This record gives sequence, C-alpha cells and structure tokens, in this order.
Amino acid sequence: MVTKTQAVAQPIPIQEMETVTIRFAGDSGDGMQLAGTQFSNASAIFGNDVSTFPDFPAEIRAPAGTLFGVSGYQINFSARDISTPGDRLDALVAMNPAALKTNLQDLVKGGILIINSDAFTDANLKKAHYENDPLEGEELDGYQLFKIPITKLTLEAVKDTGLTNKQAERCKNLFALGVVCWLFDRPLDPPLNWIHQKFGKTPAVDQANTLALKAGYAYGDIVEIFPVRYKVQKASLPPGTYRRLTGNEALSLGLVAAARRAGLKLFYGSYPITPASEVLQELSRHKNFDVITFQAEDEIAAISAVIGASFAGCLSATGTSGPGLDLKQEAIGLAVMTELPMVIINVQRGGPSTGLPTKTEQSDLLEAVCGRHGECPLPVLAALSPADCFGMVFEAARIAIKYMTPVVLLSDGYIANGAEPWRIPGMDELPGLHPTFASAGTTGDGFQPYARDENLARPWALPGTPGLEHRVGGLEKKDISGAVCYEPENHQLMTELRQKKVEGIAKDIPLQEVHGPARGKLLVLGWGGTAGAIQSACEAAQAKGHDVAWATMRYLNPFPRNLGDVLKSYKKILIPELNAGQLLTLVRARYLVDAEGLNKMQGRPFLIREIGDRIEQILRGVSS
Amino acid sequence: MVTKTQAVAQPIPIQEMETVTIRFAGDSGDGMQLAGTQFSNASAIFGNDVSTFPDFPAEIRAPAGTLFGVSGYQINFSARDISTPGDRLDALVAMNPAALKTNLQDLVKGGILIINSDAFTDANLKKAHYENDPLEGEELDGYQLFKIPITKLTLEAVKDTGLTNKQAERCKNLFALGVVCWLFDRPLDPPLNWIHQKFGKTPAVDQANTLALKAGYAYGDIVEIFPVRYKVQKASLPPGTYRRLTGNEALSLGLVAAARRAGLKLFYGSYPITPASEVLQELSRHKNFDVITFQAEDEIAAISAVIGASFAGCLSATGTSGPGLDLKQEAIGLAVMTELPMVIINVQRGGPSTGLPTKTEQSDLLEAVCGRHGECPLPVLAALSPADCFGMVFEAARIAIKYMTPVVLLSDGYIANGAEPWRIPGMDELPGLHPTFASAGTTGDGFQPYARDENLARPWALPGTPGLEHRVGGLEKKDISGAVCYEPENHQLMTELRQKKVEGIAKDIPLQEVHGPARGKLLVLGWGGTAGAIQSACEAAQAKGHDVAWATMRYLNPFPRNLGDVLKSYKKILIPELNAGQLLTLVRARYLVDAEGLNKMQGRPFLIREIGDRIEQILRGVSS
Amino acid sequence: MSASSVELDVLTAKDFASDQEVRWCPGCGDYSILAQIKKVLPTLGIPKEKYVFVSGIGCSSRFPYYVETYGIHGVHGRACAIATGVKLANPELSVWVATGDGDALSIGGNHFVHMLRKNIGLKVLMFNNRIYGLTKGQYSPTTELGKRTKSTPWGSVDRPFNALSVAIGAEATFVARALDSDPKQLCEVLERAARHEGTAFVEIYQNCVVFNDGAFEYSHKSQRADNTLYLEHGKPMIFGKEREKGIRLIGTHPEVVTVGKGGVAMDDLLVHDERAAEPTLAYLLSRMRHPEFPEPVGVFRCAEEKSYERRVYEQVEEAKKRLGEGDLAGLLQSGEAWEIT
Amino acid sequence: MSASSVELDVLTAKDFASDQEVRWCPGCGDYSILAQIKKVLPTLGIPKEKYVFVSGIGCSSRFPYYVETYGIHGVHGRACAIATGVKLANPELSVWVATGDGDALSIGGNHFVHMLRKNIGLKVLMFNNRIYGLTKGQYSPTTELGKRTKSTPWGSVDRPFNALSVAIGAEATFVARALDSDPKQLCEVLERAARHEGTAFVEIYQNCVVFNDGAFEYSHKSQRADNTLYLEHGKPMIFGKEREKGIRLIGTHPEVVTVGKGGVAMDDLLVHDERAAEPTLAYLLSRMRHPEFPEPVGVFRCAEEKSYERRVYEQVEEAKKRLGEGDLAGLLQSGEAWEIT
Ligand SMILES: Cc1ncc(C[n+]2csc(CCOP(=O)(O)OP(=O)(O)O)c2C)c(N)n1
Ligand SMILES: Cc1ncc(C[n+]2csc(CCOP(=O)(O)OP(=O)(O)O)c2C)c(N)n1
Ligand code: SF4
Ligand code: SF4
Ligand SMILES: [Mg+2]
Ligand SMILES: [Mg+2]
Repeated sequence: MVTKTQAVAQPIPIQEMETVTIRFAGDSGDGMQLAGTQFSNASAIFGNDVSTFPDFPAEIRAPAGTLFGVSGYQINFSARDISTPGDRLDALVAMNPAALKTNLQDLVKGGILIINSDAFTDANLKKAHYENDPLEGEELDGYQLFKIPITKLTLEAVKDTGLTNKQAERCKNLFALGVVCWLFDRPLDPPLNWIHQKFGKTPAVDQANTLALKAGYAYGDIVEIFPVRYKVQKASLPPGTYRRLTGNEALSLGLVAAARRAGLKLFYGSYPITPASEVLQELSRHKNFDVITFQAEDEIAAISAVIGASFAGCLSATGTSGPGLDLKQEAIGLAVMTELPMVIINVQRGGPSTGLPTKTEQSDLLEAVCGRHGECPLPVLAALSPADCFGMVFEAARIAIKYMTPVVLLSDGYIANGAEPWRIPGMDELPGLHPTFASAGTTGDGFQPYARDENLARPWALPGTPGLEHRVGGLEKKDISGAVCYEPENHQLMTELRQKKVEGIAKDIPLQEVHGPARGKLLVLGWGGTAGAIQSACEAAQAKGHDVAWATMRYLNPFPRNLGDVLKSYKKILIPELNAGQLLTLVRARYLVDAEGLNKMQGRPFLIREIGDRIEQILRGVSS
Repeated sequence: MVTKTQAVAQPIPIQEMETVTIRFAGDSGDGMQLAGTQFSNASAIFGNDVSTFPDFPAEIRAPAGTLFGVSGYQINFSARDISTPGDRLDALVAMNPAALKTNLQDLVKGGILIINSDAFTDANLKKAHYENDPLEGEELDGYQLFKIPITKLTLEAVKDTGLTNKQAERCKNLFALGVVCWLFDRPLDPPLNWIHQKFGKTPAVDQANTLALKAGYAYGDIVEIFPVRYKVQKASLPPGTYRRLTGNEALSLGLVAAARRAGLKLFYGSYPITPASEVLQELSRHKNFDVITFQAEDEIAAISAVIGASFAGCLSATGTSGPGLDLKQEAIGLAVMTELPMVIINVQRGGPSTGLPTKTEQSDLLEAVCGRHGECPLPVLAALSPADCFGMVFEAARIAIKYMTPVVLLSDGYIANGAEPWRIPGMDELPGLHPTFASAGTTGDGFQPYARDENLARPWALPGTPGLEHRVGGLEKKDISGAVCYEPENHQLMTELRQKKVEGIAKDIPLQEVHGPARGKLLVLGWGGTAGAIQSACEAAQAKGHDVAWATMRYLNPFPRNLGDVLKSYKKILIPELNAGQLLTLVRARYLVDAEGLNKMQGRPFLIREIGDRIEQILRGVSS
Repeated sequence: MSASSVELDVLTAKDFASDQEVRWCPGCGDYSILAQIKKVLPTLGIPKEKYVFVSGIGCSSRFPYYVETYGIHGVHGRACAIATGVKLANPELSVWVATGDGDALSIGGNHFVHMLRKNIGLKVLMFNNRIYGLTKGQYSPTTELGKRTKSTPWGSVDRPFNALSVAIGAEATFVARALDSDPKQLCEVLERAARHEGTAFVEIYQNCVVFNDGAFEYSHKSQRADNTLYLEHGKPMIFGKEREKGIRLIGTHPEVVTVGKGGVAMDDLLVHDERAAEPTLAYLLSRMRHPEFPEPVGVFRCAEEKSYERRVYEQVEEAKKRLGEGDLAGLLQSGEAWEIT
Repeated sequence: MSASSVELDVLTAKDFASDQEVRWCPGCGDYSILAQIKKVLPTLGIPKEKYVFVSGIGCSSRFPYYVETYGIHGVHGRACAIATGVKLANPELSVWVATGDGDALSIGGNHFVHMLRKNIGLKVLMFNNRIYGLTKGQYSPTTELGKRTKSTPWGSVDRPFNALSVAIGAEATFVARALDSDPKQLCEVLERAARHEGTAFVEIYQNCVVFNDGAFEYSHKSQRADNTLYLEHGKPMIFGKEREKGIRLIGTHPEVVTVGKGGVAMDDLLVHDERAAEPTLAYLLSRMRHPEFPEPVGVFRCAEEKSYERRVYEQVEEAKKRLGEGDLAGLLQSGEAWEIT
C-alpha cells in the first residue's frame, strides 16, 4: 500500500494551461453526465469560462458495454473567454472498452487517457468489438495512459457504508471525478455540496458518494502515477454573480422573467419531445410564479391552447422540436391571422422525420420562415448559445407583445443540453414589457379589433372587458373592423399589412454586429448554435493576421436592416450551417450575393478547425 | 302576344365574333353554375375552344338576394386557341339586383346586359343596397340592356307540367340559358341531352326543364328585342375526340389512368376540403377500377394510410388544400425518409389560415418545397390548366414510382373548378409505368432495402414476398442496409443521397420551353394556374411586336436543367404570381438573377391586362 | 349594442345578437340552436363580456360570429383545444364550444376525448347533422352505415360513432342530448349544461336541410313521443303518446315494455340516475337507438367532480403556500451561483 | 435467417428474431411481450412474409425492429393510421400494431378510436406502462391522478383514461387485457386477438423499470389471484387465492362478494358474456379498477362483425358486377364527348 507520508515527500509539479478540454465517457449507466456536470460546475465556480457538450445515446438505458450505449460529457474550461466545448480532447476518461473505442479518435496525440482497467474484461472487450485488449498492445502508445482499477478502488472506499455491491459500484463516477479534480486542481466543495443536497436524506448514499469522491482525489494525491498536475487560471469575466445554465434552463427562466416583467400569467402548452422536454419540466416546477403548464395530448392541442390562452390575456408560449413544429403549422397560421402574441420555441434536432432525435442540427430555419400555407409571415429569432437563450426568449416575448404576433425562437440540441456560465442580470437590467390592453373607454364608439397602432399592431382586448366583445378567426378579415371579408382588394391589403408589420420589426432590432474589418476579403456569416465555432475560428484566423470578419445572427426574419450593406462589403461570404444551406438560400434570394455554404449534417456541432480550414482555403483562393 | 309568323317575317342579322366572354350571375339558388356549365358544354361541343371560371360564395346557400350570396359562372368561347376565361365580359346575365351590383363592373361598355326584371323588387333592391332601381335610372345607359321577365315567362312556359310554383321557378336558369343559346347561336342538343339524362326518372321535371329551355330560345327568336345575333366559328383544334374537364376531374382520371398503366391498385386517402374534395368524390365512383378510396378522420390519417398502402404496393395518393398540407408535413417527412412512392395533390386556395377557402391563390409553393423540418427534399410539380392536370398527375405518378419518392403536385382553386376541352388520349399515347418490385431471387444474399439503382432509387419490396422481410422507419438509416444508424458520416451521406436523388430527376424531365425570342429584353416567367394569363398577355404583346418571351413552368423542384441559361438570356425577368413572390424567391436564390415579381393576392386569377400592362411598363422602362 | 353590459341589470336575447348577417341556409336547424342560446345566456346571471364562444370549422362553427360576446372561430377540429387554453388562462370566463359532428368527432376527436377526460369546464354543443355541411355533403363519423353521400356513392362502409358512447368512454362527467326541433327541451338542457362544473357535453340533433334533410324526422314533433325517451333523474323511464311504454332492465340489457301488459308494473321500470357512481347506466342508455328503442334525450349523466382548472389553480396556490409567491430575483439566483469580482 | 419461409413448414420463435440488437433497458417488460409474440406467431399458420408490424414512436414502438417480418416504424401516434393503409391495400396480410399508452392514447387517440369504430382488421397491442418511456418519464394519459413525474413535480391533475372504456366507447369489437408478468395468459390473449376478424385491441400492462417501476405490482404473481379477475366466456366471475370471491351485479353496479357468505351462491354471480348484443357488460367490467375491485384480465368482448376491409372489397366487387371491370378507354371517353376532325 502506498501511504500518505511517502506521497508528501515528493510534491508533484503543477503546469499552467490556458484552456483544457476533457471528456468523461462510459456506459449510459455509469453516471458520466453527472460527473461531467459536476466537473464543469466546479470549474465555473472556480472562475473559468466553461462550455460543455453532453452526447448520449438515443436509448434510455442501452445494454451495458455496447458501443451504441456509450454516453459522453465534454467540458472546455479556460482562463479566457471561450465559445465552444472544444475540438480536441486534452484528456479523456474512459470507463470501459466501448467508451475507449468510440472516443479515442478525439484525443490529441500525447493527451491524458484515464482508464478504468477493471472494466476491460473479455466480455466487455468483445462487446466493444476489440479483438485484443488495447491496454496490452501498442495502440495507446502515443498517449499518457493511466490505468486505474476504478471499480475496485471505489468498492474499497465505500465498503463501510452498508451499501450493496451494486449500489456501491454506482459511486465509481465520483471516484473518477475525484481523480480528475485532483489532476486539474479543482476545488471539491461544489461536488460535495451537491452530494449533500441531493442525498442528504439517504445518509448511506451521501456518505458513499462523498467517500468515493474523496478517495479519487486522494488517489491522485498519493499514488505517483501522475507526473504533473495542471492548473487553468480564472478567466477575467465581467464581475457579477454567475450560475451555470443549459439552454433549456435558460429558456425556462427567460419565459418566467418575461411574464413577470410583463405582469402577466405565463401559459406554457407543450407536448414532450427530445430535446425540448426540459423546458416543460422546468417550468412545471415554478407554479408559484403564476406559471400554468399544460402538457397537451399532442403538439396541435398545445399550440391551440396557447392561442386560446393568448386571446384570454396570458403571456403564452409553446416549445417543441421539428416533428412537433410540422404539426403546429396550421395553428400557427391561425395565430398569424388572429394576430395574437405568443412565443413558439423550436429546439432543432437531426432530421428529416424522426431522424437523429438526440443529435443537433439547424435544419428547420426554412420551415420556420415559410413552412405554412398562404402568405404567412412571422418573426424568427435564434439563440447563439445556452445562456443566450435567456435573453432571446425574453426578446421574443417583447416582440410578440409589442407587435401582436407569434414569434418563432430557434434553439438546437447542442444549445439545449450544453451549459455555460451566465451572469445573472439585476432586476434593473431586465426591461419592463408593457402589454397595453384595449379598454372600452379608449376606443371610442365601436371597438375595432383590427385597427392598428404605429407599429401596425392591433389591440389586445381581453375577454371579460365590457364593451370590447369581438370575434377573431382564420377567415380573411376586413381591415380595421375585423369582420369576415371576401373582398379582393381587402385581401391584398391585409396580406400586405401582415407582411409590413413583420418587416417593420427591423427598425426595432439591433443592427447586425460585425467583428473584424468593416470591409475586406471574407465575411463568415452564421446564425444560432454555430456562433461559437465561427467566433473561435475567426478569432484564430484574425490572430494570424487574416483579412476575415465574422457576424453571427440572432434575427432571421426580418433581417437586421444593415445586413445588405454588410454583405456587400466583402468579396466573399462563407455561411457555415448545420444544414444544406438554409440561411444561404434566404440571403441569396434577398441580397443576390453569391455566398457560399459550408454544410455539415452529422448530428454534431462544427469543430472550430472545420471552419478554420475552410477560411484558410478560401483565403488561399481555393474554391469549394 | 307576339306570334311566330310575325317574327319570321323579319330575320335578325348575325354578326361574327372571334371570341366572346359571358357570365351568368344570380343567387346561389338560381342554378347559375348549371347554366354556365351547360352553355360551356354546348360551346365546346359546337367546336369552340372554351375556358371557364366559376365563382361562388363561401356559404352553402346564402340568404336569397344578398350581395354575398351571388354565384357566377364565366365562359370564354372562341374560334381560336384561348387560355383564360377572359378579362372582360361581352355579355352578362344578371338574375337579380345583387348579381347586377356585384358583376356590372366587369361588363365592357356597350356590352350585352340581360336582366331578369321580375327579380327587381323593392325587397331585392334593398338587399342589394340599391337606393333606386337601376333599371329606371341612367346607370345602365352605356350598355345594351335587355329586360326580360324571366320568372314570369318561365312559370308560364311550364305551367302545364304539374310542378309547384317553387319547383317551376327553379327552371328559370334554363329559360335564361335558352335565351343566351339563341343569342349566340348555340345548339340546344347538348343541354337537352343533359336534361333527359339527369331528370329522365322524374318526367315532370324533365319536361319542365325542357320547356323552359325551349321557351327561352323561342323568346329570343320571336321577341324583337335583340337587334342582332352573334356567331363564334369553330376553333381549329387538333383533331380527336374531346370532352370538357375540370381540373379536379382531370386529376381523378389521371390517377386512375396511372394506376391502370402501372398495373396497380389505386389507393386514395383523403379528408374533404375545399377545393380538393371533388377528387375524392369522383374517385369514389370508380371502384370497379380497383380504386380504394379512404375518407380518413383527418389529413394526418389520410397520408399515414397512404404511406401504409404504398409500403404494401398500391399506387397511392392523397389530395388536400393548404391547411391540410400543413397537417400532412410530418408524415411527408416519413415518406421522404422511407422513400416510398406517392402523389400528394395540393389544390391551393387563399391563405393564410382558413383565409379565402373558395378563392384561388398560388401561395403554397414555398411550403411544398421546404415546409418540413430537417433536410427533406421531394419533387414538386404544378399543372398549368384544368386539362393539364391529367398529364401532370400521371407524370407525378411516373416520377414517384421510378424514383421511389413522394411527389407534390400543385393545382389551385381556379384550375380545380375551371373547365376546358380536353382531347382524350388514345391508350397508345399513355406511357406504361413500370414499377419493378424486388424479388428474393434478384437480390442475392441478404435483402438490402437501401441499395440504390442508377437513379438512386431504392427497391420496392412488397409485404408477402418471402425473403424480403425488412423494416423501414423515420430514424436515419444506414446506407444500403437500411438499419437504424446514428453514425455522423452516414447521416451526411444519406442526407446528400436524398438530395441528389431528387436533383437527379432534372435529367428526366423536359427542358423548359420558351415561347418567343431566345434572348432579348424581357422574359415573363410563371408557373401553374397563371400560365393562361401569361400566355395571352405575352402573345398579345408579341403580336404588337414587343420583344418579349414567356415560359410557364410545370417543374418546380428540381428546376428544368436549362432554366439558368434561359434566365440569363434576358435583360429583365418578370414573374407574375398569385402570391407575394414565391417562385421569385426560389429563382433568385438559385440563379442570383434580379427578377421582379408581379404579385396579386385577391383570391382571383390574373386578368390578361394586368400582366399586359406591366409588360408595357417594363418595356417602356418604368420600374416597378 | 355598444352599451357596456355592466350597466345593464337585465340582459335579453337581443343583447346577444351580433351585427353579423347570419349566413346559414334558410331552414337550417342551426337557427333554432342560435335562438335558444340567445334566450338562455341572459338568464344565467353572467355578464355578457364574460362569455367566450369558441368553434372550429363547419357550418355550425360559424356560430360565434352571431353571438355578441367574445369569440374565436378556430381551425378545423381544434375548438376544444383552443377553448381549453381560454378557460385555463381565465377560469372566470364562461367558455362555450360550438362544433359539428365532423369538427368534434372526426378531425377533432382527440381533443374532444382529452377535454372530457380532464373535465375542463367548457360547455360543448355538438351540432350533429350526420354530414359535412360546409364542404357540401360528404359523410361524417355519425353517418349511418350504407348511406349514400357525395363521398360514398356506393353507400358508406363505416360503422358510425355513437357520440354519447364515445363521451362516456372518455370519462365525461356531463352528457346530454337535445333536439333542434324541441326548443323547450333544448333550453332546459343548455341551462343544465351551463351550471355543470366540468365539461358539459351536449349532442344536438340538427337538421341540415340541404345535404341530409330529415335525418332526425323520427324525433320531430309528431313522432317524438314514441321515438324518444325523456330522461329525468330519479324518475322511471316512460315514453309513448299515452306514456304507456317503459324501459325494463334484463341483466345489462334494456327492453321496451308496456306498462300494465304482461304483468309489467311501474315499479319494474328502470329508474334514471344521472349521478350513479360509475357511468354504466349512462353508457347503456347511449346504446338505445332508433328504431329498436326510443332514443333518450335530456341529461344522461351529471356527476360532480372537480374541474381541471380548479385542480390547476389549487396547485398554483399550493405552490405559493409552500414556496411563497414567486420572486424573480430569487429564482434567477437559484442553483449554485458564484461571484466574480 | 435468409431462408425463405415458403420452404419451411414449421416455423419457430427463432425464425421471428431479427438481426437487430434489442435496445430496451435491462428488465423492461417489453422483453416479455416480444418473447410471447415470437412464440405465438409461428403457431398461427401464417407464413412469415405475410406479417407486418407497424408502430409509432416510443420504447414500445421499437418493437417492429425486433421481429423478422415486414415492418414500419412510423411517426408518433400514427401507427393505427399507417397500419390501416397496409391492411386496406392488402387484406391478405396479418397486420399488427405495437404502440404505447402515449402513442395510442395521447397523440394517436383519434386514429385509435376511428380504427376501432371502422373495425379495421388489425391486431393492436398497447403497451401500457402509464408513462412516457422514450422521452424519459413524463406522465401519460393513463397515469394516475396525483402522480409525480418529470412533468408533474406537484402531482398530476389529469384524470386518466381507462383504455378499455375508451375502446368500448368507440365501438370496439374485440377488447382484452393482458399482463407482461403472466406470459401464459398473454399468449392466450394474443392468440385470440390474432383470430378476430375486425380490430383486436389488447391492453398489456407493462412494467417500465426506469420511470415507473412497480406500477402493476398488484398484478404480479404473488398478489395476482386477489387483485385480478380472469374472464372466461360463459363462466361466473370468480377470483381470489381460494377462488372464494366473486362479482355480483346490483342494478348496473358490480360488487365483490364471498361465495358461501351472506347467502351468496355461485348462481348469484355475474356470468361473463363476450358476445353480448351490446357492449354494456364489457363497459361495466372496464370500470372495475384496483384496489376497489379485482381488475379483469382476458377477453372482455369479442363480437362478430364484418371487418372494414371486407366491406370495402365487397363494394369493389359490387361495382365490378354492376359496371363491369374498369375499362380505362371507356372511362376517359365517358361524359359528353365530341369529335373534332
Ligand atoms: C384542416 C382542414 N381540413 C378540412 C377542412 C374542410 N372542412 C371544413 S368544415 C368540414 C367538415 C364540417 O362538418 P361538421 O363539423 O359536421 O360541420 P357542419 O358543416 O356539418 O355543421 C371540413 C371537412 C378544413 N377547413 N380544414
Ligand atoms: C410529433 C412527436 N411528438 C413528440 C415526440 C416525442 N415522443 C416520442 S415517444 C413519446 C411518448 C412515448 O410514450 P409511450 O407511447 O407511452 O411509449 P413508451 O416509451 O412508454 O413505450 C413522445 C412524447 C415525437 N417523437 N414526435
Ligand atoms: S349546409 Fe346544412 S348545416 Fe350547413 S347551413 Fe346549410 S342546412 Fe345548415
Ligand atoms: S424506459 Fe421504461 S419502457 Fe423504455 S425501455 Fe426502459 S424500462 Fe422499458
Ligand atoms: Mg355536420
Ligand atoms: Mg408508455
């Protein structure tokens, strides 16, 4: 046995790094999502900037040891501002052969590879389709390999807690976390707090997890297998109170915040679907905020109820993913026609059809913009990152209320499950939203439900208000009076009015920001969840002195009013998207610029390098 | 009483006309659709080219005499090839004040105005919001006004048939038809045959209608109020056997023909919706053609059943209009993913939402092309005219079967209800469709449901075939084997394969025809139901010597492969559409040409003159 | 019409007439239903502005335009779902659904059954004309087997739904049937529906003069006594012109008997119980169809049960009691937070 | 596996195992259902290639991948509608639907009831685990009132459906219940379902070990005798470890009695009748829920009635008899035609 005194005698050197990317990988049942979350928490609380990328199988609990059952959680933590979970791994924790097999290709040569050697049994090797034990051969020669009997050590550590073997084994993710926390010099308090909070009521489990975590940490400290420790300094983030938010959490909080700032009840009608379900789940916890969550029988019922609730005066929202958006389109048409405010969240996933439900993609943009019959315009926004979801759903609510319109907000699977530190805004930083309800007094003689204000918005008149009795519906309406009207000229007028109202929002949204030279060779343009990779790739290129600028878009309909000018200021425009070229289509049609797409449809976000490589090629004059 | 001998003594002169446009207008209950249909039949059988435009209220039977209850049927008949129902009326039959009020503005100055003077009662004048009786004032001075007490004369004519007064009055449309047939020298046999066929079983009604029709004809002949008769000579149409077809009839017959030529059962699953219902109704009559019609509980069930029937080996089709298309999109995604053949008919109507359900529009093009989540490509076709529906639905079936893909075929309300003469093709003119079903023998070892042929089509393997047991579904599939597959590169590959398969159809469709100079100042480009108006306007402009060419598109995805070259051959491109610029968007995005739209959203087709005027303006250098 | 109703103490049918021209076919049964609604609404003690009428698409679904209250003319089949949102947003409102046999039972069938199971406090009037009126005469889910319609020229091969059986199978707490041809009984049923806490479902037999004329002729005045059975809670089931016939139960099967004949006494007759613990009796009654049986009209079932919206708002109150009225700043700061200075 | 089944006279469970790895959680009740299906299919005298399995989306809906027949993994809720198309296209096929409580009763509720009313010849297995498995634990339409799930952290406020009541309300001709924990009884019910002409609906209580473990524990082996009632046509309703308890009818209400106690004789017990003229008895049985009653399992109702596809094809034959086999040239020329020369 190695004893503590021996270890203390030889202090291990600490090496500074600016940015580290690490991935925990193991069986679905191995608790990798938890280990990853806790490590990222610890890093964030320590003061790093952090970006994460969970990746799990479609199966709920795939058979142990299989390749398709591997679950991974990647964390990028840094002493500077970062915007993606990282391209390549500096360190990989592989809890079994299947995890090694499916993740090794992402580890940099010379990277740290921590392995639970107990899991490398013949049976597991076979399930991972290994002919020979990789721990024996030369396959892993290029890496810093650390074989640790994690299962055995965990069982040993918790043996006095009275847990069954099966229960005890479940703590091995915390042992692994402990090891990694030691290696990267992370504080143990955050995971320890979390353990006590979560398991406080079952002391044996609380104790076991605590012991496993500490044992892992001590193992690093004591056993001499690691020649060096690493340290990533705090990032210089703007001062404030921070917390970690996933995209879906941010959407939930943003909706509650918007409803509160508008002084309205929040009505959220939804039908569960990956990867949007967490918004429903999270909101259903906050009933004390006058939040009504309605799990409907399907997506059509969800949005239909949202239309009813909006008519009756709630801040109303629904959330779904692609297949659900398809189903909602008919009712969205009704919302456009009745000009009722609501937020429609679409968390995109790999399509078409059921596609890759647990993977990310950006392929619902065109559907959001023009996926309904008739001329049926509505504003479309997108969030750039997990934390950005908070601000953007708030913004969607602002536009919906001010312009009396449904608003689509696009997120994606990567943003939804990924997490990053979020500076909690003060109450004074959250703008007030001011729905103005019509009242009998203000409208003079007869109430005109389709009279419009300076923004072309019609009045919101709540049932229960005497004197404002009126009917809305999906048939074409007469201008101003809102009566059913089949007159040819009126239809033309109303179609144009609906269009103009949405176009008019352009004057009420920020100009498109561009980072880099205001004119030049190349603009990299993107939207939504690819923003981080575009930023990172372009900053790197700029650092190399390349003539490249970048812009990432949150407003997709209408476009920011300077977009045309921006586009015309560059010789070449590159649009990386996780689809076959949807923003590309919209931009080309609108501005007639010969932009070029970089299109990835693999269920995964861009690597920085994929965009970086294309930038280099273009700048070297290589055509695509 | 006027007697026959008197009349014969003074023969009425006959004036030749090349083209005449006439409209029957009256109450919904006045039988105007019937009178119009019979007149257009008589004209077609006589040998004219004919184009018709029925226009009826949204209400089933609106209260008598009201403005919104007016129903109209317009017929354009000609000694030459025509392609629209005509812009302006040469003659108007108005059965009551409301019909006069709502239709007079379309009558040319000096035009023939036949009026049922019996209907100009105080009550009816009031319902039509007439302050004074227009028959008394000067309002109608500019027209050739013929006031005929049609009701009275009809009652008189049929008084011996034993019908009740109410029944007898119902014959007044046939009296009016008789008058007009005399005036335009139409044969009475077609309407007489129709009457006998329809009412043969109720002799009194048969007789009454016969008497009313003949009385009207005799009235023209005998009473001297018409100073002149008109004659429109036969058109020189290609020889053959002809019949009149509405667009919806043509779709039905085309589907039956395609199924027969493919040797398959036809499965048509649908949910009634205006203006597509007649396809279901018509097909349900032809069960002896192995036609299975399935009126489903909704549009989702309809297309779902169609997917099942396609899997099981039927030629399968569904038909709907905009709101129904919205609902079908999720399942269409499944059809794209499972690569099963089917025809999806969308008869467009005024949108968005319920919109103008009985009116026409072309505003579902973008939805057809990109209204589904994910990258979800499929071929999109459009019919140019009522009779063109036959060939295009046949073509849709051909492409569906050959490429194993759902195909969307767009029609619209104007095409659906309008009618024109159709030369009945010989059986030898209908190409054979040759579905090739996989058989265990041909596939070697294991059956690979996602192996592809030279057109990238996968095999169609029918349940019941031993050895080909396989599963399809909406999750991403592994190339060739079709097994569920989450691999990143496979998803990219399959997404691209689905795209390429659809793009590859371009090599299998006709080049875009252009009429007029092969290069020059102006190309007028259109699609679907606007084809007729574009043709007429451009031919007129060409006749004036203007440098204008025109092209009307049936293939909207993929585009004909010469389209880019065509577009680049003209200085200016004008795209008239009954929407806000949907083909315009697709063309601009694809070819980066600065085309200009002419956009009408009034629930009505273009007038020839609306397009003609814009052509003149453009050629005069006026910008839009 | 522009006078606000708060000032009015007594409303009349006129106050509920909107300025829209009614556009049903002359002679349509919908007129009778509209007339009764306008008669009943002013009697319920609810101010005009607190009514909301929601519909889908169909002739029947034009209803909201003709009532001078708040209204939503929705999309086809979604009336129940839209109305659910209105009611959940503001349970103070009296929310009515006007729907057709196609709108409620065909495309809208799912929302219909889920609304019933949840017991959402809506008054649902289904105008059953056994046909699609607005789309001009295709068969509906309540059209009889064998019937020729526009889309079944060879006769329908679809077994029809029994709307009340569907409702009862879906856990309905209030189920009734009324006739457009019997305004008095229709009024009574509407009043009862208005007072029910959860979903009140009323099937109204409605004559479509154009596409299905006479479908319910057997229930019209002259034949009504023999062909319908007027249900009254706690009363034996008697019908017939002379009130001479009745319903007796054999096991779980009803049979028609003549009181006084074959030893049948009044006491042998089945007694109606709207409030039975389980809806089996209501289900049994829903199976009695013309011509084998007189068709029951009136209230089949009226069970007391908390409405969905009440449960929802009780939970909101519970949450406030347990966690306190929501504090936004606190919520945003919840979870593990840290300071950067 | 590639051997074509026409050559095989005797099929075995193995012939129905596909090459796909089964991906349910270890311990999931779905495994038991799959095993019984693989046992029953080879005994039905139907060649392997004539089976089609259709599903929607959910854990349960992965079923078709694991059976070596034709299959469609559809979209969520549409299994019954897709299967309808398969069956109508080719009535020779034996078409089975595998669906979940969410897939069939939530998003798919409408297709479910319409399939039943039309009596389309499908075998419908609904895996009822009272939860959404695949989306990780939200409540379903069969989840009990008050239950805490991912989307009801304060407890569910939705009254659940009773799947069998819904089916019976929707005119079902075959309705049964089986348990994943009782393979023998499950097999029996599957065989009965397979032989029914119209829609055969089987609700299978299925344990979701991850998100709703133990939901049906009361029906597991050790407690089964007292908590379930095994239905047999023509037999009195008896249950209990000692088969000492029974069901007696009071009016339209069932009550639990002990045979021999309080003067209750065997003859007083309710006798099961699957084929009653009206489904009232089946409805009544569907209302008996644990813990007040033993829950009936087995076949509630099995009524003979023509299937939809039979009616459809009879009409095709009728049309051919009346109009002759369709002649395309004749059809195109029909209506008023004229010659231009
Ligand atoms: C999504 C959609 N599908 C179809 C239609 C066409 N449609 C309008 S009303 C209707 C049926 C109406 O029948 P019912 O509900 O019985 O009402 P009724 O007209 O008989 O009162 C249909 C099929 C539609 N408007 N929207
Ligand atoms: C249109 C659509 N909405 C939602 C979903 C998400 N979804 C997939 S399965 C499922 C519920 C599954 O529950 P159940 O049918 O009971 O099956 P189980 O997993 O419990 O076997 C949901 C909501 C989807 N795939 N498609
Ligand atoms: S079509 Fe029938 S239901 Fe519709 S308004 Fe006319 S009579 Fe009434
Ligand atoms: S989540 Fe539940 S239902 Fe789904 S596979 Fe796992 S145990 Fe079975
Ligand atoms: Mg109806
Ligand atoms: Mg379930």
